[in-house]
Amino acid sequence: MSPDITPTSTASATVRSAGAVMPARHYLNEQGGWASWLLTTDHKRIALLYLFSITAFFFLGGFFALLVRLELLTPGGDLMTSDVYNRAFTMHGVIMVFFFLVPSIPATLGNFLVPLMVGAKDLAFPKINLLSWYLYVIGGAFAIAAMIGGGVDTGWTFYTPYSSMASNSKVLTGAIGVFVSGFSSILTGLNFIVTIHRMRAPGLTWFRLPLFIWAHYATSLIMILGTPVVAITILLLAFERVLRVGIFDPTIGGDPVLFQHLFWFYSHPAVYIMVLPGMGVISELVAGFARKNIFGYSFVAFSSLAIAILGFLVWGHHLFVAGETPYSALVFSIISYMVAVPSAIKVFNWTATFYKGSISYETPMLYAFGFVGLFLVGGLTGLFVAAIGVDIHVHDTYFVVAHFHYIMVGGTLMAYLGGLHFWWPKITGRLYPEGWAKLSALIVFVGFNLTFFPQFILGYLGMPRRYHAYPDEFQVLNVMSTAGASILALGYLLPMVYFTWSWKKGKIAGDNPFRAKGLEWETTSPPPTFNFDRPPVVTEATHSYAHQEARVV
Amino acid sequence: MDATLRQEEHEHEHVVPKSLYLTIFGLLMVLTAATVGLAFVDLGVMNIAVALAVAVVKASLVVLFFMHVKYSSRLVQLVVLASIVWLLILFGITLSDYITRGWLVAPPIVR
Amino acid sequence: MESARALFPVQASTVAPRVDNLYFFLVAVSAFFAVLVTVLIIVFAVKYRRRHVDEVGAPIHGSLALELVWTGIPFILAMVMFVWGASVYFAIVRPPAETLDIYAVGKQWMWKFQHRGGQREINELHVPIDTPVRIILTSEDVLHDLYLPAFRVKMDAIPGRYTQLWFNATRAGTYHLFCAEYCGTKHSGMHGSVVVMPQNEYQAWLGGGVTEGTLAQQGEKLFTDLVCVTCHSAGSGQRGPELTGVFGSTVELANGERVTADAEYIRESILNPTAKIVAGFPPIMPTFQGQVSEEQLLALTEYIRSLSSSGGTAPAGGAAAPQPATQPDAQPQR
Amino acid sequence: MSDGAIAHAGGDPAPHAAAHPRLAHHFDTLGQQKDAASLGMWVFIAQEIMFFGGMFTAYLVYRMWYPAGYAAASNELDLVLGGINTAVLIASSLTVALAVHAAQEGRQKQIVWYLVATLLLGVVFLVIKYFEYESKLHLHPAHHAAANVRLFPMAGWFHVDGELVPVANEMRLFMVLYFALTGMHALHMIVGIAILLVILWMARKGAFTPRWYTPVEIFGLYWHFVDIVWIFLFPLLYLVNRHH
Repeated sequence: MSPDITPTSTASATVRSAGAVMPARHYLNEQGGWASWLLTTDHKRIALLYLFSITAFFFLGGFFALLVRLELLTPGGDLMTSDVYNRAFTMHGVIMVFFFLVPSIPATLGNFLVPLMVGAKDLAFPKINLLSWYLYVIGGAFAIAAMIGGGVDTGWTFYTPYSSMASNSKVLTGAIGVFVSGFSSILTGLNFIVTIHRMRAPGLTWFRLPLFIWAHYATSLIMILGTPVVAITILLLAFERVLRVGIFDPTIGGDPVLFQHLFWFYSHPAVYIMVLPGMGVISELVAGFARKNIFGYSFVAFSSLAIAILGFLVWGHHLFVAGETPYSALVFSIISYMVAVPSAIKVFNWTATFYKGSISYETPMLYAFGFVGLFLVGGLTGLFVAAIGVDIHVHDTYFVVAHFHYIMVGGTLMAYLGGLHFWWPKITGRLYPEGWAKLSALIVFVGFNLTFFPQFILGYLGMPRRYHAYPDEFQVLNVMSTAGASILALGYLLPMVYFTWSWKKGKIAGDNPFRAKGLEWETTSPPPTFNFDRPPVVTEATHSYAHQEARVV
Repeated sequence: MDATLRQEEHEHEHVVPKSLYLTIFGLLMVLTAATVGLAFVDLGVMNIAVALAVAVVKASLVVLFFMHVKYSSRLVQLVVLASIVWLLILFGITLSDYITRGWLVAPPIVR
Repeated sequence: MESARALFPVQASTVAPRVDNLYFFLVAVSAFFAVLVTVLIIVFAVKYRRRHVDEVGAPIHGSLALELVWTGIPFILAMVMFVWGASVYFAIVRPPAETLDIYAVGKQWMWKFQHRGGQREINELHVPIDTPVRIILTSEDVLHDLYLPAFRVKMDAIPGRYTQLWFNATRAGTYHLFCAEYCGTKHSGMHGSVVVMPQNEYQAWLGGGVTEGTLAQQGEKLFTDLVCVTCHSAGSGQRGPELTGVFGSTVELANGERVTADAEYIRESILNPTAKIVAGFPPIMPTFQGQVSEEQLLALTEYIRSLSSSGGTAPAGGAAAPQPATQPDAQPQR
Repeated sequence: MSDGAIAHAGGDPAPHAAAHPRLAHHFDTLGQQKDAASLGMWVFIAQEIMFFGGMFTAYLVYRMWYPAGYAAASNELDLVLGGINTAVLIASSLTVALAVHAAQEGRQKQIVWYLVATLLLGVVFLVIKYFEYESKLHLHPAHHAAANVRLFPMAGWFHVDGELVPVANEMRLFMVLYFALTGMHALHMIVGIAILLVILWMARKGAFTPRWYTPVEIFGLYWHFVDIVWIFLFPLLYLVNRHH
């Protein structure tokens, strides 16, 4: 596939699709019918199955977020009862964390791209990949059953003894949902690790890999080593809830704080499950739209591993006021600060990559700019909560809420949307409408900041999170936040609409509309079922834009 | 790790002689008997240490010989090592909280 | 309420300015880097915008010097923040030797405060100005968290265990008091106010309430009502240990272990008597689990404590007499 | 990885037409496929280690807190049955290792026999475990009195000199952990036996050759892992305080 298959004309844009044709035969049209989708073992189709289910959960979680924000419009707690409110924010958290953010990028873009980027025909275990989607769906079904049955009111963190002894909501059903979906995540991670180790194309050495792959490798490590711990913890919680005797039960001498240790052993690294793939996406976007290899490639690559590993050692910073000892707190605080360093390395390297690049402003790049900005705020405010003295004050307030939304929504979701736009032509063979996309990127950025920036101020003022009613003086900032959330909702609905539209009606994209580098762009759009018509052989690093013609195919 | 290595690994599959398996089995049985026997001797705090040490030796024998890790690729050995290290991280850092709970910051609660 | 400031919370304790100074430092560092990176990106994005469709970026692979700089500087700054944060933290968690102790029990969904003089309050806490106050926390059901934003302090109340929090209020006034750990339906209703009063007003407030005697006296009554006295007194024929002087001392257990008799130990001995049997006594004490509330446990503890301090219970409102520091033995504590 | 590797890969003799019938479409060689499978199993075992690790962490924390309770409760477990089960499980590890050995050497009948032996030993383990559980779960009328003691009377009550007395809380913690750990282990045994039945069926049909016996090997890894969990459970649960 030679790069000049996409004709070029004007100087300002790179997206050209005039004259491009869809390949006659590709993974989307080779087989038809429901069974061909529900029983598929093709990683690309499974990625799409994930995309649909994850999108559904995203909007469901978003619906609950809107309920929460609407309630907080007034201080009095007058829209719904506190029980309903508690269920709304819990379902928002459970759905967004376990059914959207954790699988978001890995299970969709990762599933689609990892085999393409390493030049393989599929993931190492295609059937296990399908199984992982079914586990996700079963877990999701439990979550929805819990929701229909009246919801869960424990907060997404399921802290004992409230969850095990006190709550009379559908904790068990929700916990089973989380437990099952955890195994979906584990199987995805297992598949990625084996694929990246064993299925790379000839010549694709570790240091020629796209940074997306490095990020997903690091993510998979966390999925494998962290997820089982939360799975067993949730199972022990269920055990305790059913039998009324359990190992976290303070009435028989158990320690509720032990639950928090075990829970956060996974759930803190889980934040990196969410954001590392996003960083991988951003590295691809920055390289692709600056037409430049990433500055300090090996530093960016190893910083992913460093984040994954150090990320495992910091969970106790969620327990600074939970009764953990000051000595432990010191250890967790200092390691938390160390995680800041590899994150900073990434941001500086991305910035340096722009230097002497050839930068264009297509939508994915706008999302990349947005990601860097929002991740910067999220990461820097991480420094506040890692400082134990300050965390004592802001812990469990809206400051923390704003901080992690900047990382998990500002970071992950921006990267997810950016990546979706970037690889949409590869996935569907068609282009998204650029104008609408740019508009929605702008709306998302503005709406996001309006929603979450006031929450930093609210948090420092002392407004605790998970509050149904609040003192009057916090109202102005809450109204701003709710206004922002409405704008944000519009920003998320727009892509949903135009992506759906472009699925059938978008312009034919051609194999490489952005003239980006990487094995995924060397095959047709959409790719054939087994990805490459001829097995690729690699002779240079992925982002070698400076010698365009050097690649041997 | 690429095609060359893969092929070699496959072609030179290490077949462990049957007698080695039987020897390992014998050792495991002896160690099981030893750990039960030692449990009846009062060694103070060393009881748990001895019991765990024997268990670690037994597990290592199974991993190295029955599971062929001694003859496996570096990567497999790394996976084994990594999971043990992570387990120790889970134990060690969690216990760092529990162990230091005796050392409360002065003055202790309600003195 | 005085904490009603638009953008910044009122500073009403000795640690509040220390927390805020660190906060301002963090804001400054963050703002610097945020502006730096944003400006660089905007400048690069404009200056190196794509001018020709075939243009590619310059093949710059990296610079070890730069990598070291932007690894080193963040690392050093991070360590400064860590040390600063830790020093503020220790000021927050380490109370001075002499404090005015107040007990707090979290319960779905209210805060119950007990003063040593016997006064009780719900969702309202009166404290004197310029006095180190220590709140000893526990919970009757689920996790709660006592949060006093004007003082910049917060601590979880954990069932089955005592935790503590201290502050020294510097401004008279009424401030928010929140539950900051999600605890169920009326979590947001579990908020109230802390009233900081000048010393004379505080003394007047203490005298104004009707009490059933000091907390220790209430404990003594319980001690009789629950017939603890039958076994735990000098003439009881050694069915149970006599309790005078026990509090704060080191107790030898039947299995040879030695533990310090602190509040946790007293609590465990009442609720789970067989867990730690004092050497020389039979394991015959029945459990009082389900029969005494956390508040009653605190009263009993306060009574047992009063049997150890020579001057009896501390006068109401006065700072508690500091107990002789005992060895922080490595006894298992929760 | 060097250029030599690329050259070699280019000359890889993997035309699909002549491929081994067991070679999946997305692999180049049987060797690659086997390596992927074995790495996959090892990664899965890493996951399993962390899964059990959560419970072991709880075990450690409470052992540190309640040494006396652990000691007393541990002595209530049946050392003879636990010891026999340890031997049974180690023997089953041997037979499964020998099954892999037989597969490597292409002895079809031996594969089947060793797998049958493994199956029997696995079943013996579970039967013994059943009787152990049964004796602990036996419901005494007196238990009904205790409100929060439902399925686990052993976790709430205790037999001393012919009389039932309430068990100290920390002993209950041990018993809860005993049931959680051994229960999860037994569940893994049951899953293992289900997989074993499938592999046995394949072995009877002569599916395994020295070139392709991946399922036997992968199953063996799993079975050994389950054995290793027990190797740790045995001293931690049964041998806490036997010298008293």
